[in-house]
Amino acid sequence: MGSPMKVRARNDGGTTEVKILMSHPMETGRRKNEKGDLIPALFIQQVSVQHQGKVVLSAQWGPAISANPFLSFKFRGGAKGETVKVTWVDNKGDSRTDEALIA
Amino acid sequence: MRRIVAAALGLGVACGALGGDQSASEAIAQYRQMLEDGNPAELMELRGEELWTTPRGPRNVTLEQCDLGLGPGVVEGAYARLPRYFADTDRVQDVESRLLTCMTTLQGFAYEDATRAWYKAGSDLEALVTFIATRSKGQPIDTPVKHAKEVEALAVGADFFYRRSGPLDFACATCHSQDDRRIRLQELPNFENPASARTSMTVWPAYRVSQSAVWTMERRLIDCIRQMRYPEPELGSDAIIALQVYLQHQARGGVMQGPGIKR
Amino acid sequence: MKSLSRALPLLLCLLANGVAAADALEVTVRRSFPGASDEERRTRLDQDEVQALCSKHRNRPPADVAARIVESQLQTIRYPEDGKLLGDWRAGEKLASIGTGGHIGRIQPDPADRKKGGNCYACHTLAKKEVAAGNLGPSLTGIGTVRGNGPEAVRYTYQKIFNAQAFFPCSSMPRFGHSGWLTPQEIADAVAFLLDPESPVNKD
Amino acid sequence: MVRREFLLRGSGLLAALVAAGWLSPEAAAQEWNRAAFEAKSIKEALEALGAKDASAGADIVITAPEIAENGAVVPITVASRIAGTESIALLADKNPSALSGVFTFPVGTLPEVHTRVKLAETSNVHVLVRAGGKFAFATKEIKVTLGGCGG
Repeated sequence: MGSPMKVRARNDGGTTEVKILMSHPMETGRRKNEKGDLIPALFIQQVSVQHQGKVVLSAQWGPAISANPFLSFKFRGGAKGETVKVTWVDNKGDSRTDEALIA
Repeated sequence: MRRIVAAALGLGVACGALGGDQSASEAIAQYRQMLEDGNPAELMELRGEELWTTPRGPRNVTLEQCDLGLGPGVVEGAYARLPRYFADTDRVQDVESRLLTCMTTLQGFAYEDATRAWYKAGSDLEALVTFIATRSKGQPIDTPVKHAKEVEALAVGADFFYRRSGPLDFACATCHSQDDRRIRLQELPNFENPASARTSMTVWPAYRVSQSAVWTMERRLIDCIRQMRYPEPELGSDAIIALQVYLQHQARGGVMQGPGIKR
Repeated sequence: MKSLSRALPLLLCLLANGVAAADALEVTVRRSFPGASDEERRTRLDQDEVQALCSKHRNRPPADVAARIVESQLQTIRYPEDGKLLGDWRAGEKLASIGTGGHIGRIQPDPADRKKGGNCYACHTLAKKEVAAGNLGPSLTGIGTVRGNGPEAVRYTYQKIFNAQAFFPCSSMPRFGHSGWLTPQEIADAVAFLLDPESPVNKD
Repeated sequence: MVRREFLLRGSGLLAALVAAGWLSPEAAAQEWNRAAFEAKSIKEALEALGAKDASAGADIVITAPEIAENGAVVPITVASRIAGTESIALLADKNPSALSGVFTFPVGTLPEVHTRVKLAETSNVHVLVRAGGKFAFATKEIKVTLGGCGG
């Protein structure tokens, strides 16, 4: 079970802007630890963002997305109090889902 | 297909040339500005708050009775008023040092356990300090210089700032006593100048993108000292605390901005 | 600790003048680096005379002290065995970008045999193509064009890098040769990087 | 063998997420594009994305600093003004694997995304847009500088 994300969603007239901070090391598998051993690859591969049950963004990532990833985008519609739900799944099968209410 | 890749590369060169009139400092300013939104320090803050409020350690208690200088349990504004003298330990302490006092006396942690790998990304100290510092956002830096030991720490810290040694003859002052100086493209705060000192001290702790971690001021200073090629100072040692007393004193009145984000 | 509290009245008296007792600082330094070996203390924390004087005067030494520093530091300068003060600018260019070597402690030490660089770009603009150049020291772009590469310019440049304080007492610049951080040969390479007409410092 | 195990485990997990209502079936249906993400060169990555006929497009806006203070985190905003934009992919010439990420925009989502990528060194960054089944791209060079005291 991954660490909590920070999800913010704000409606501004016709569109809702979503900002997501995820807690993840995004290890490439090419870095070495202090003993000189390779640190195994560990990175988010799939991201899905839903608004009221409907997908508003999906993404596939490789290890070249920065550690503790940040993502923002906008979708049309959305109203205060409705829910935005974010799920990620990494290459080791770990996943995390967090929600935020649209402000 | 070869044609497409070649075209892609050609266009890249053209774009690079077009944009080439942006100066290095303008480009770096844009880089920093684009990072301002979405500071991963917020994730450390969340974790720090959880660590603060969760019963832990051999005594299975929270840190909510920890006295950071403004009374047991008061976190709001405490960071902006540290380091300071604490009667129970009879010494001037910074936020890490004080947290360790609470973790050992209240929660019953062994000192070695509380400090194990404290300097690595994701440590408990990193998260707790981030949480505590965030709760001083908007508060002016106001470290007391009243108790004799606070007065002494300020003087020792100032002298340490100018003390040169080691194979490169470095002191803190070597890089931090002139305005508008840089190491490569990184601006250096001038701690002789209060305005510059405020610009720096109000944005630490800070998330360092090169480290994927929040660095506390103490972590920052210990790394400066490593770069000066000194031996490694001990966590919570008097020299590091005295130095922070001096730096906070130079920056007094600066309004804490909350954790920053840096290279 | 006890000796410190006994010294407190004296300290407070000195503090009135804005300066801590030198003892308080040295006591603090001594106990703040408990992990350091004796050799590390000797070579990295203990001060030589120049370091102590510059610290005391906060890098603004009075004239007599400054003159003393210049005189003593000129005596420290040593030259390469082959006598050539103008080396290989390409080797010098490499040294100018290397900022590693000589880090100790458990957090992020360098391997003992890691090459120590001059790290010139940390503080100086040199070749124009390197945009990530610091400004703690003056820009040296084109310095070979201005100074030429005659024997006097070469000798002065060599001496300046070997021991900057032989010319500028309490200079911020490390005494690269005096401390042994760079070898005489490496300093000659750095001189070539600065003065050789073919070096990127003097071209473009 | 390793790959097979991964796929089995991966798809099992996605199925579980769908069952739990965490992932929509449409999102789970898109399997991670291993071939594209493991491609070393831009050319191989474009091929794996089915984009080998991509052409340079003027209607793609890349906002990114020309110089990154650190290659571990390079902020980038990309916006497509091409009607019917379905997805945007980010690629970098000099990275060990060229493809960084692919963002898919259902109808109703603005074809614009801001994120942060790693650049191993100074590199051209390519933005590939898929719209109406066709591909277009734009390119920007981002310089990665050495920083700090060094080491």
